[in-house]
Amino acid sequence: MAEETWESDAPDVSARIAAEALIVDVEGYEGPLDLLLTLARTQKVDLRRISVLGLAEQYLAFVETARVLRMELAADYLVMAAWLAFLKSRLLLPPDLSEDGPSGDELAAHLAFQLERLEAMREAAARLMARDQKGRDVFVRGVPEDVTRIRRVRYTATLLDLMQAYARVRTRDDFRPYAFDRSDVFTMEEALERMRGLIGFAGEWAALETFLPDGWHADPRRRRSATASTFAAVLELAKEGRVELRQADTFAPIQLRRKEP
Amino acid sequence: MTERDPTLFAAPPLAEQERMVEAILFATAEPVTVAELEARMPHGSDPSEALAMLRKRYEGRGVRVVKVGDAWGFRTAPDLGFLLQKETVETRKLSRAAIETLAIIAYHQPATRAEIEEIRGVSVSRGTVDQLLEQGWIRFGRRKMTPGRPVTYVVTQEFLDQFGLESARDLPGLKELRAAGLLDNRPPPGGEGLPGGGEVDEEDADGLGQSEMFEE
Amino acid sequence: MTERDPTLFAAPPLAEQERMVEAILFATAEPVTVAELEARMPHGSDPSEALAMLRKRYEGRGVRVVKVGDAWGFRTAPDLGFLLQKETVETRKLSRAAIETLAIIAYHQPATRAEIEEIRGVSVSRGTVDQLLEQGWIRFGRRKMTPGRPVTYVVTQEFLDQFGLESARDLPGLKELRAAGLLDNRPPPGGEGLPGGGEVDEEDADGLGQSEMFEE
Repeated sequence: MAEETWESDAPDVSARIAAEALIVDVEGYEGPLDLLLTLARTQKVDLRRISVLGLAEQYLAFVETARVLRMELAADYLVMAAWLAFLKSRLLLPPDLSEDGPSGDELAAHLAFQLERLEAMREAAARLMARDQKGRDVFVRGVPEDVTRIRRVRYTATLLDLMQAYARVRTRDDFRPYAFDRSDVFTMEEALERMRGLIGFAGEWAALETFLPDGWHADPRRRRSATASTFAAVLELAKEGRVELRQADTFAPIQLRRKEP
Repeated sequence: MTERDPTLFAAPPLAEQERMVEAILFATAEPVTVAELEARMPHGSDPSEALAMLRKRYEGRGVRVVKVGDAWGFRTAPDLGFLLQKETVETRKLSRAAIETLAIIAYHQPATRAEIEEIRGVSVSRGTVDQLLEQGWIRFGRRKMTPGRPVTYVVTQEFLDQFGLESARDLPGLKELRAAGLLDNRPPPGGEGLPGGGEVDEEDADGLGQSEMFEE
Repeated sequence: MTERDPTLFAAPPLAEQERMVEAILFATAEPVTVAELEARMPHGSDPSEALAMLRKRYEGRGVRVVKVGDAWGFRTAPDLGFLLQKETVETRKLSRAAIETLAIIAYHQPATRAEIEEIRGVSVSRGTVDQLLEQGWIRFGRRKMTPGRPVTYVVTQEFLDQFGLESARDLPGLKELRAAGLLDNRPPPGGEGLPGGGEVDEEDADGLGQSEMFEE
């Protein structure tokens, strides 16, 4: 089918020769769009009036020639060929309204736009490079004098910052921050205060554990902290002569009761 | 902060300010912004005014005061370039791909890689972008607010300096290209890109394109 | 070398030659001799004459044409050299260690390093003191007449200016700070015995709201 295309659609001998000349230079193209643009130029018309159908045929002929000449074309050139074959069929066949997607004309218009845009960018690039360039046409000072940069840092602080800093430093000893999470710490002071309230009710021997506050039994850390502080508080109370302590054996439960005055 | 009291130290006369701007611009190879000039000059100076005077003074001279983006510098007059060719340090020859990519970024900025690929019809090699970045002619712009948030490229002040442009607005033929709709980011019909072109998703295609950068 | 026939190509007008010398001197890295100028300029030029004109033109300007050995170049006018010293000022917040050290010096001056460390409860890094010295807020006071004769630090006039004080004695005392709500007036832990309530968050301590909460 491609062969037929070549036979029947080749516009004329000169185009054929041109196509062969293009082939030799295949390495020189910046991709299929670049090749298309080059082919389009051979139509010698304004890109806006280009025959996209003709262009598609030129391209397909190019690819076919390359095949005949056993030249390897990169995959994207072949993908373009397939797409152009599809476009060609869309352009030639009457529009199928049941089919989704853009019409052949829309696709062709977009291709023409892309070619025109690429050409415009090429021209813009050429104009840009032709400008007077620094270091080629226009020169900067040959001996830039040493511009010493003195980097100075200005720190900001207000009087309020200063005073608060001082206040912070001077009062730090009053409440030295604890390095651990206090929510799991039951302090000796807390235990002591609690035990002072409870001791009056402890007429009978009772295990130390029973005096732990609610919510401090389950979690091991909390239990440990509460036990330690309660024990310390009880020792303090024993020293004051307000409780009696006993322990049946090493590691046996500690029991306590109110010491009658 | 209080060391310079404007009532105590009046700004120097304008002629003196002009000398100062002259000295600063002469000394630096990099263009200097008005803000930088102001920071260096005595308090109360008006570098803009001094610059205008200086620019006029050097009109037609062997060196000129040129504007580069929002900065200023001295450059030799282009017609005298032939005398100075000896100074040229051969800049690495840019590939065709690099030149085209540069032009596309300049005219379409901020431009994503996908947009560049769509226009050129081939993928942009990493080396091309790296070369332009290294040259200091492009830099990363803001990411596009489209799916994937792709990075964008914009041209730099160094680019403007290189090509003698006051701003990206002065790119040759920009108006004509825009009027012809060639800077429009026209999505492929049906969202179906050309093979070989970058895969531009439709969301990407409704980018603001070139107009964005011209907002002050 | 014979391609320029003096009979065919007349030397450019002197004004033009002056422009050329201007551009060459501007763009050349090294000072340029008259012989070098002559070699670069069109045949028949008179660089000496052009140079003399140029030199005159730049008299009193921000840059001058000066002779360096037997060569010529542009140099900044000596009275404007100060402009080329660029000072960039960067504003930064003083670190917590620095402000505390500064506060201690202000309240206790003259203060030795050991005294500062005793009050802060942590050692004072050299960098902190250097920073304050560099900033011009503290200076060395008299050495203390104690064993080792340690150096002391005092605050400077600049410090007083910065903080709007007449003298360091004007700094409010602890009582006034407390009365002003500037002091974190929380009771020490154990006083109230609220589990979890006595922790002092260091950052919180600056908060006025926090201390007000605990005001009796």
